[in-house]
Parts: sequence; C-alpha cells; structure tokens
Amino acid sequence: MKRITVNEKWCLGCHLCEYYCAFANSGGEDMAKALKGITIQPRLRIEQAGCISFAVACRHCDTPLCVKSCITGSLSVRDGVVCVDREKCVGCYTCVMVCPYGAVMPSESGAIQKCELCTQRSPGIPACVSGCPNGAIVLENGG
Amino acid sequence: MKYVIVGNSAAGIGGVEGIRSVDRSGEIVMFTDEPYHTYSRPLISYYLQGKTDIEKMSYRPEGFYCDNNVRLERGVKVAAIDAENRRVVLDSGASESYDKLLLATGSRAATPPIDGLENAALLFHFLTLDDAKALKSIVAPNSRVLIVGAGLIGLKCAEGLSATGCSITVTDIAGRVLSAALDEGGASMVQRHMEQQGIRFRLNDRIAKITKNRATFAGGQHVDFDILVVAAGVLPNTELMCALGCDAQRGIRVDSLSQTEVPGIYAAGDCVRCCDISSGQEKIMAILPNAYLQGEAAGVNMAGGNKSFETPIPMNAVTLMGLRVISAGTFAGEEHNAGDEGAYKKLFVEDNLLKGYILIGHVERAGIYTSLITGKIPLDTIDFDLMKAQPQLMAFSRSGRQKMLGGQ
Amino acid sequence: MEREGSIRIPAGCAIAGIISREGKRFSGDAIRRSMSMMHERSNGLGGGFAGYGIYPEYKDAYALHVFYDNIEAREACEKYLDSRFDIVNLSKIPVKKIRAITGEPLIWRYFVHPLPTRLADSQLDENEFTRRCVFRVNTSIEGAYVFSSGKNMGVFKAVGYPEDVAEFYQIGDYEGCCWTAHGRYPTNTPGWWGGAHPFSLLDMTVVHNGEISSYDANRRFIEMYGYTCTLKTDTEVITYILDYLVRKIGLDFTEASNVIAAPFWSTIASKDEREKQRLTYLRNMFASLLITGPFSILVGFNGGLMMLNDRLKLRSMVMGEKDDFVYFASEEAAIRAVEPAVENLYAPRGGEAVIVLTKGGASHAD
Amino acid sequence: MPIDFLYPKFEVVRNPQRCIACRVCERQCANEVHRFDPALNLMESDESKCVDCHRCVSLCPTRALKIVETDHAFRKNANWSGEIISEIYLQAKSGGVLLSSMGNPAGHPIYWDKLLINASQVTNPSIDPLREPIETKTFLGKKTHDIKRDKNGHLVTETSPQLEISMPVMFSAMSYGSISYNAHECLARAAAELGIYYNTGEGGLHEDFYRYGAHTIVQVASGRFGVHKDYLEAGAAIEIKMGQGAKPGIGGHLPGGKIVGDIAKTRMIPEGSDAISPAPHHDIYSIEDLRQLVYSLKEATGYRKPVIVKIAAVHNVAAIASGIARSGADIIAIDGFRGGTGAAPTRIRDHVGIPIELALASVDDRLREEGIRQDVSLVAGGSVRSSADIVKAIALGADAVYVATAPLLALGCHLCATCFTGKCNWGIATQEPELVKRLNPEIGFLRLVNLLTAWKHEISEMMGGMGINSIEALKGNRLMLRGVGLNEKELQILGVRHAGE
Repeated sequence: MKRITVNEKWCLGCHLCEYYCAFANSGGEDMAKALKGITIQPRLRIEQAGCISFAVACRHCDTPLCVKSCITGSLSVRDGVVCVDREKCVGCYTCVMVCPYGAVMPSESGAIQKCELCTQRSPGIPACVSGCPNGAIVLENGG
Repeated sequence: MKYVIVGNSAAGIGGVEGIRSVDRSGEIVMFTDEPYHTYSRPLISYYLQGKTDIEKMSYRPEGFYCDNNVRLERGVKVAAIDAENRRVVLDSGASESYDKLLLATGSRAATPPIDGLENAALLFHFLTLDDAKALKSIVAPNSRVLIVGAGLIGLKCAEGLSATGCSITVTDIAGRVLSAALDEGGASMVQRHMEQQGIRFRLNDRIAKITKNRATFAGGQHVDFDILVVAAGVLPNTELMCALGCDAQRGIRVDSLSQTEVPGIYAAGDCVRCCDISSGQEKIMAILPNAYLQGEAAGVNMAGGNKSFETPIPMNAVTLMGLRVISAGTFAGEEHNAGDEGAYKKLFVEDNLLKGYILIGHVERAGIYTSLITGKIPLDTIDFDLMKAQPQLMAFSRSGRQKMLGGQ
Repeated sequence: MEREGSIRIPAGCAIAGIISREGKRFSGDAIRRSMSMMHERSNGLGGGFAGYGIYPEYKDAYALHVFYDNIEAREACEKYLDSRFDIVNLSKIPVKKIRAITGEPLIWRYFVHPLPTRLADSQLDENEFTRRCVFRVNTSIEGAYVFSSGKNMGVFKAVGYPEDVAEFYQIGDYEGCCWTAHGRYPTNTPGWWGGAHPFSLLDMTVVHNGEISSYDANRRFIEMYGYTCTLKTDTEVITYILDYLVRKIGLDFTEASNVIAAPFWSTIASKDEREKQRLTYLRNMFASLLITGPFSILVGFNGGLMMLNDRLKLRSMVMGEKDDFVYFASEEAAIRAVEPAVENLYAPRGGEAVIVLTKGGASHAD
Repeated sequence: MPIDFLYPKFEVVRNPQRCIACRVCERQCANEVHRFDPALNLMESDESKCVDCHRCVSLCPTRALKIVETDHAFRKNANWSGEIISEIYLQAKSGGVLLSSMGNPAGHPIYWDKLLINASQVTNPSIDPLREPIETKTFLGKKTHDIKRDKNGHLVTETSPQLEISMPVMFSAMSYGSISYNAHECLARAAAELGIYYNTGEGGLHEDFYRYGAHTIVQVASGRFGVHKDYLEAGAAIEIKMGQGAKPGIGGHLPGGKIVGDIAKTRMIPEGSDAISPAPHHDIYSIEDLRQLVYSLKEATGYRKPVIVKIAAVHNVAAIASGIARSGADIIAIDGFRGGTGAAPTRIRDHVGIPIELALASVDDRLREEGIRQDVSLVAGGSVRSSADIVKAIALGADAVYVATAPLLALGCHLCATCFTGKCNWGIATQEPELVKRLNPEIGFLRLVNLLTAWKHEISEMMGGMGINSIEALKGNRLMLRGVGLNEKELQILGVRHAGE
C-alpha cells in the first residue's frame, strides 16, 4: 500500500510541498507561469504553530471513511489510492465531514479535491515528496 | 452460501461489498422494486436542479453487479419472508431461498395527517428518482410550489426546484428549518440565506386543510399552489419484519453486527433503528454514510467475518443554495461559540467529550471534529482551544500526530 | 645521453632460469640456448647471466666482478679493496672478442675475504661489511663498478644480445647448479654495461621483466635503510627490497613474496584466521614494499631460486620440469629449446611465488 | 544614528517574472533578508543582511533568485583594496578583532593545482578498475623495523594499535557545538558506513554517538572539554590537538550563548559559560611534556588505541614532526593554513601558517632522512578538496588525508564563512533547533557517503591509470607527480620534477 508519511521532526514549514502540489495539479509546464499571481489550492496543507509544522495529506486509509460515506460513488480506491471522480462529485462534502485528518478539501470548482499521490498526473513519486527539501514527506510502499 | 439482499441503495450495496470482501464466490441475489441500476438517492435534488444526470447518479459503476457476481432482480417486490424455510416470497408468488438475508428496504415518505391532502391537484413526495422525474416533468417557471416540511428533504427539494424559477413556499409545523440538524441560531442563518434567494417560509404553522390548489393554515391564512410536495419525514419500511411478529414499527432492531432477532436475517440502513453514540438514544439515523457502513458490516458478518458498526451518529453535510452546512452529533451540553464573520460555528461539550457541532459557512476539515465525537477523544488530552479555533491535527499531542501521520 | 642512474628508463625483457634440484652442476650453454630462442624480446642493448656454484675452488670467498672504465679506476679500486679485504685471487675475466660485442670495459674478478680486523672494527657481519664496501666502490670510485659480489657465484653481463654476451664470456665453459639470464629491451638507449642485468647484491641476483608502477614508493622507502638506488631501475630496487626483507629483516622468500606481491585484501579475507593475520601483518607492516605494475622476476641465491609475478600477472612467465631440472622462461619456446620433452608446464598465477631449492638449500638467509 | 560606511556586499536579484511569492525565501532566511509585502503582493529584500549562503536560492522553486556581488566600488587602488578599506571601517566602528570562518580565502598558491598526475602508456598497462580490484584500504599506525617469531618459527603478528580505513580519507575534527548535533550524526553515520573515521573535535562525544565509537577519533585539546575515561575508551583513536591550520598559535572560544543543553553536558561545563580552549596546553610547554601526555593517554587506554598528534603547518613543521615522531605518537596530523574553522581572527587565518603541500613534503622527507617514517603515519589536512588532491597528497607521502570543508559542502555549506554568527541557514554551524532541523541526517549522511564513494571511484580510476592497484604503492610515490609553473625551490621542497622532465 502506497502512502505518504510525514516526518514532523524534519518539516521546516517551508510550504514548498504545497507549491509543488499545486504546480503538479495545475497541468502547467512552468511553475512560475502556472502559479504566478494566484492563491494556490494545494491538496496537502502544512499545519504550523511556532516551531512545529507538518504536512497533512490524504492517508489513503485501509478503511477509507470518505469512500464509504460518499453519496455519489465518486470516491473510490484504485490500487490502494483513494481517488475522486471530480466529474461525478456534486460537492456535498460528506467526505469532508467524515475524514478524520481533514485531508479532503473543497476546491474552487465545487467538487472536492484531495491528494491522489500524483497518480493522475504521472506515476512515480508524488510532487510533494520529491519537492520536500528535507525528507519530511516520504512515500512508503507496502505495509 | 447464498445471500439475498432486499434493497438496492446504499445499505444494499454496502452489503454486497461487505460480502464480497469475505466471500468471493457465494451466490448473491438482490431484489429491488425500482427499475434502476443503483443510484444515489440524495442526488435527486441535484438532478432536479440539473446539476447531474441519470448517468452520473449511478452509485456504482455500470459493471458493478457483473463484477461482483450479483443477480439483480429489478422491479420485483418482496412480499413476505418465510423465515422457517429461509425463503423470501415475491409478490409474483415465486420465491427465492436464502442462507442469509439482508433487509435494506429503506424508508418511505411519511404522510402527515392533513385534512384534504388527497385533494391536492398535484401531490408529490421527494424520495425517489421517480419522484424527481415526475416533479421535473411538470414544474414550470410559473408554477407555484408549496413544500410541506422544512427538513433536509424539503429544503433540498426547494433548492432543486428554484432553478426552474418557480415560486416556492416552504412550511413546517416546527419553528425552524432543519430542526433535526441545526439549533436555533444555525437554522435562522440558513433560513435567512434561502429567503435571500427567494424562498418563502411559513414556519411554526400548521396546515388545517387542503383543497385543490389551496392550503389553508390554522390561523386562516392560505397559500395557493399548483404543486404540493410533501416532505414531512420518512417512515422505515419494516413490514416484512413486522409480519414475522417483530416489534419493528419504529425501525428494525439490530445488534452491533447488524443482525436482527430472527436468525439468518440482517438489516441495515434507513429501515433500522440503532444507538446514536453521541446521545446514547436509539433512533433511526437515515443518512447515507450510516446506511452504507451498516450494510457493509452486515455483509461481512453474513459471509462469516466479524465487523461491527459501532460509531453511528447523526450527521449531515449539505449545501443549500451555496451555503455549506455540516453538523453532527447531539446539540447538548456546554456550548462553545467560535464562529467568525459570515460563518457559524458551535461546539457542544459534555463530560470532557465533544458531543456535537454545527458549522455553517466554513466547513473545512469538519471531519476532525467528527472524529473527536466518534472516537470519544477526551478533550483534556488535546489542545481544545486550538481545536476550537480551527479543526487541526496540531491540537493533538505529538505522539498522537505521529500515530496519525506516520513518520517521526 | 644520460645513463642509468640519472634517469629512470622503462624496459621490456626476456628472462630465463634453469636449476638442478640435486645441485648438479651443468654448463651455461643450456641457458644460452634458452635465451637465444627469445632473441626478439631483446634489442641488443643488454644481456647477462648469473651462475651459481661456478667457483667451487673459492666457494668461501666473495667473488667480485668489476667493470673499469680505465686503469686509474682499477688502481683506485684495488687500493680500496686491498684496504678492506684479503684478496686471495685476482684476474681479468676471460672474454672472447666477437664482432657483436664492442666497447667493452676492463673486466676484472677478485676472490676476497674481509680483513678480520676491519670486519671486527665495523661491528658488522661479513655480508653487510662486504655490501657496504661494494656500495662504496660503486658510489664513490668513478669509473669502477662492482657488478657481482656473492660467494661461489657470478654475474656476466654486457651490452649486446644475450647469446652474444654468452659467447663473449664463454658461458659454456662455466658449470653451475643454477643459472638465470636476461635479455633487455630498453625504451631508451644508454648502452652502459653496468646497466645490463642480472642485477646482484652479494649472492642475490635478480632478473626482471616489467615496469613497476610502485617504483618511487619502494625506492624512497628502501633508501631509509641504507640502500642507495644509483641505477634507478626496477631490478635494482627489487634486489634491495629482497635483500632487506630476507637478509636484514629475516623473512623467508615466501614471506617476502607475500610482501612484494601481497594477496588482495579480498583474498586475505578468505583465508583462515591464522593465515589472515599473517598476511595482514606482512602487508600492513611492510606496506611500502608492495610492488605494483607488471613484473616477472627470477631471484637467484645460493641454495635456490624464486620465481614471482606481479599480483595481476601482467608479464608472461612459464615453468616446466624434466627429471632433476626445473626450467623457467618468459616463453614456453625458450624452455623447449633446451628440453623438448619438458613436463608439467605451468604458468604460475600472479603473486604465486615458486621457490626451488637445491639439495640442502634454504629459502631464507642464514 | 552613526554613518554606516559600508555598502552591502551582495545584492539579491529577484526575477519578477518568475517569483510566485511563495515566501520560501522569507521562511528560510535566518538573517531575515526577505519579506513579503502584502499590500503590493511582492517579495522585498534587505540585502544588507545577506551573507550569500544561497539557502533562498537553493530552495526557490522557480529559480527566481540569485545573489550577486555588488559592483558598487571604491576607487580603484591596487594597494588599498575594497576588502582592506571595509575592514578598517568595521574595526573603526567595533574596536574589535575581525572574525572570520572557514579557511583562508587569500590568493596564495595552491600547490595541488600545480601538481599533475602520471598515467601509463605502452610500456606499462593501466588497470581498469571495472575489471581488476583497486585497493584503497590502508592502515594507520606504527610499522615495524623488525619481526619476531615464536618458538615454532611462526611470525608473531601483534602490532602497535592500527586504524584500518577503507580509503585514505577521514573526517577531521569539528566539535559538537561548533557544528550541530545533526551534522555530527551525518559524519558519524557516514564514517561507519564508509569504514573510515570522524573526529569529535574538542566538544566531547554526545552520548547518542557512543555507538559509533568504533569509527570515532576522540580529541583531547587544550580545554580538555568532555574528556573522561569513558570518552577516551569510546573512540578508536585519541587525537591530541596541538594546533589547527586555520589559526595556528591561537586557542578556541565558543561563546556561552552556544553552551546550552546537551552541548554543556557533553563538554562537561556549566550552561552559559564560555568554553575557552587556551592557545597552548598548559601541561605541554615542550616536546617532553607532549610525550608525557601521549603516554598518559596510552596508559589510560591500555595501549590499545593509537594516539594522533595534530599540529598546524608552521615554518618549522619538519623538525616539530620529527620530535613528535619520537614522542610515542602513532600518527601525526598536519593541518595546512587553508584549513577551515568555525571562528578565527581574520588576520590569523589569512596570514599565519604555511601550505599543507609544502609542509607534507618536507615532513615526509625529514622523517625518511631520519629513518623514522615507519614510526608514524602522516595525515594531511587543510583544504583537501577533491579526489585529485587526495591522490597528490598520498603521492607526496601522506598515509591519509583529513577532510572537513568538503564534507560540510556536501551537507549544504555554501562557504559563506559566517559560521561564527551561529545562524547557519543550512543547519550545520548552528545550535538553534529550527535551523538544526534543516539538516536531516538521513539525507546528509547519504550525501557524505555519495561524495566519498565518488571520490573512491575517482581515486581508483587515477590509480588504475598509473598502473597502481593498491594505495600503499602510491604513498610517497612522487615520481607519479610533475610540477607545472613551479620554481626550482618549490620543486625541490615538493620532491618532484617539472612537467616535461
């Protein structure tokens, strides 16, 4: 099972993961062009208070409450990754109501958005993982 | 092993997926009195509104029954259960044997005791796709619509119809909208919002009499309508169990394994009565997440696994004409107001536990609050002030976060 | 033109050796024939032979073979020798004038014993005493060069092809129980007789084919111990290393081979604990005497002969047997030229020392 | 406010087309150079605070940043350079000694760059490291002048204590305190992984790192901080620090502000007290005294651990080394004047000491002349920058080299040379927790392993090219070097010929 683990100990609170996430999901080819002048809507968020910071992204739970609670069937598990069919999602936010990590979030389109480990973009390492300068976000395989 | 499931909505589908997570090969027969592939009932208002279509309303992909090796019998009503011989009898007279039976019969619209209701020119309920289709086919921009019931179904119906430009009045005996899901303050915020969008409300008022195109209220005032929608709550479909001599009028009783008092028969979803852990009361919590989870647990147990559904609480996530509302649990105990501008937020605390919450406007990360209720997290183990301000994992202890997020 | 000593000259070569395990003496003609087969491996710029057991009548005396550029050098040298040694015999080494060998120096031979008083004063053993005297001549008497200084053995070398050198010195007239030989292919042409091989120190002679890459590491180390590398040749430094390890430190030839062609660490790791410790000790303690780069050498000494290749076997060397004799050569053909019916042909692996002792011989210094 | 005579040294150049105002520069600059102006929705900078450490540049996701040296100039003057003028302004303002960090940046000759390495052609084959083993393992410690045999004639294989290293490189001393816990963890783990050693410096050994003891050299310096019996026992070798290339003749001073928590505990001094290492050891005023300390330490550790004596390369280094070789020390470490430091008076750093190349050559020569080269191993440090420098150092006569600046660079150091401020943006030369955490040892350790693994490959390639398949055969093999652009005297000291000869 693939999932991201977050090493709070190494999180610098630099927020680069959010920008790499937003860029990865923007479909653009140049970060500057893709993100210039906009307020980014990343699929993972840094929580920060004083010296403590950490990223929160979908945990791709073994028992994903969001998937089970989804009223439209637009959330599903594909190869261990909780994915959303944003065409189908009506933005009822039942998933927002049940996700214990607060990792499902509204998007501007009304449909929800969430981390899909960059599987929609290209297989491999999620942008937040490769973009983290300090190994605070790690992709785990198996387990 | 042969499984029979009555009902093709969330609880029934949960049942199929629960069974198949344990038993890949047992025979599954599913009966539904509707003619459709499984669809999401809550989406009928979106359908009405034109925000979705029949295809997108499919609760599961097209190949669902085939992939899960389910024999779906559509448009077939189960008339009775022969529990002794483990058979269900269909209204055609035919019967089907079962080893394990899941009742996921759902609910039906309640009919309020209003004088002359049957005289209404056009009377609708708003529970099924057929209801929505019928309503959609008849409503016109100049229609006058009276909706009886300001609960979730009534308001969603109002939202769905408002897209057509028709004039809408919502009436309820209760003094506020969404009386089951919101407190006074929240309800008035929602009401105000919908009124700004042109919906009229007549609350705290009782219809005394209905004639063809007119509803006359107890105080003598009247509202004329072309279309009358009755959305005054639902009743569980429990006749099959009642016929077996069970006391199930107010919902089928099940244990935490979703098993009824009759051996081999399980029940799940809106037809079931169970314990709300936030209040400790037994009630029907007719919401989709509960239906699915309960159906899934039933399926697992039917197939020989062991899964209990122990965290049912009432909860609602709804968007009404752009206003986001999420509430969960019971609104009892000490109230904590933490709303900011343009948003409403209330947390209810009792015995060092979060019992319920209401969020209107800003609903992000509400699930963290939900998890505090269902997980019965003692509030003195977290930074509750922080948590009150924003639902956030920062409020947990470092080791608690580590457990949640993995890593160091 | 610079000559050996002023510049380091890489060279390719042919080498050969024949030894009688019984210690039977045989004519140098055999080794001549073996070398002539490898004519192509030399270029006429140096050839030489070492014979052991060739002076039975003076077997307890150091036999010094000396090149003199002129009479003055000879006089100076003899005066010096006279002051240190009892010269029991001196003579010109008999040579045969041939067309192929020209420009020969004066070549003299002395059988000497260290003067007992001088030896006692020096507080050295007679080998070390003699070695120092030889160094003294070679470094401080201009025009004199001692090129052989062991007991009951002798080196014969010249500028020319090996077979011509053999004829020049009439090697066939000598009888020894062990012979080694060398033909040289230097890539520079100093053409100095002293620079021809074998190189000798007391009774140890080395013939070498190769070009070692560790040269300066080895040289700078060995020079700490009283050796002066005047020729800047591989053969010289290898000879000194062996002299140091065997005669001074007291290692036997096998142990010495474990130093200069030490097994790879991975090989050492595969040995049993005791052997591992032994090899690690030798490699570590004498680390600067590890020789890298290609070499094949035949080391002659009174009592036997050692053949050794570098650890990667970057130079050819084969050996074979027939009856009492063991043959070594850079090429198999050179062995067959002497003994067509040679048996047990074998190319020892890199770093595998082959030590053949004559009857009663020992592989370490006494 | 008094007049500030100095214009900022660096300028922050921000490409407005590329900047997305993600504010990572702002968040990552401990010097507070960057800030976000919400009104203008723009990033701004205060370059007077910039030290040119490149943290912002490295993390900027759109490469919108670069730092350039200002072209603001004093009137051209070959004698009064801008640097000198600025220093006078600084001293006129502060009245203090100028402080600097890292190594001597002055333009003295770098002899490594004037030495060239040989390769085999035709007469002697080069060796392909992909096909044949090339051995870089070596041992440091006293070698023998004779052998012993037991009664069966077997060699007695006991030796003086030796340090085995998989390649002739070790991490030189950097104290816990001058660098961070995480930096130490990187070094310790990398040393263990690589089969080499790192060095505690004079900061003691944090209890967490005792488990890396088999790859640790514990240092005893003039302040004796953190020295106790267990500490001495914990390491594989003990180093007596007599001097340091960056500041010969000068002691050390870690301000009380940095003596906090574990650092105080590890140094065994009260929190907040200045850690002052005196210039000399006050029990060593002569070579005889050194000998006593060497044997005291040997005695304390049962003669099981080699003792290293580290000195700065100064004018009389050969004679000093000769004395040390006779003091019982097993290893002499010589630190050239380009070696780094956390903090040194600028004038000392830039003007005292001599280059390591010359010091190494002359020490190696002297010890050989005296026939005592076998009695000690030589470790050369003080700006060994690459595998080529290592090969040259070994060929000049070193048994191994010490490196510190290069591994710090591997960890992220950009040589901004402001370690003494304690605000290292790379988490190396700092004790501030939020800065220290920027150096994740999981990443840092791997980068060190990568660097040295790469060097090992390169060393093998160069050795193979020379036809040398074991590092022992390279040691002191000066024929493998040729000089370029060196005068007769330099060639003579280095013991190499000029290229073409």
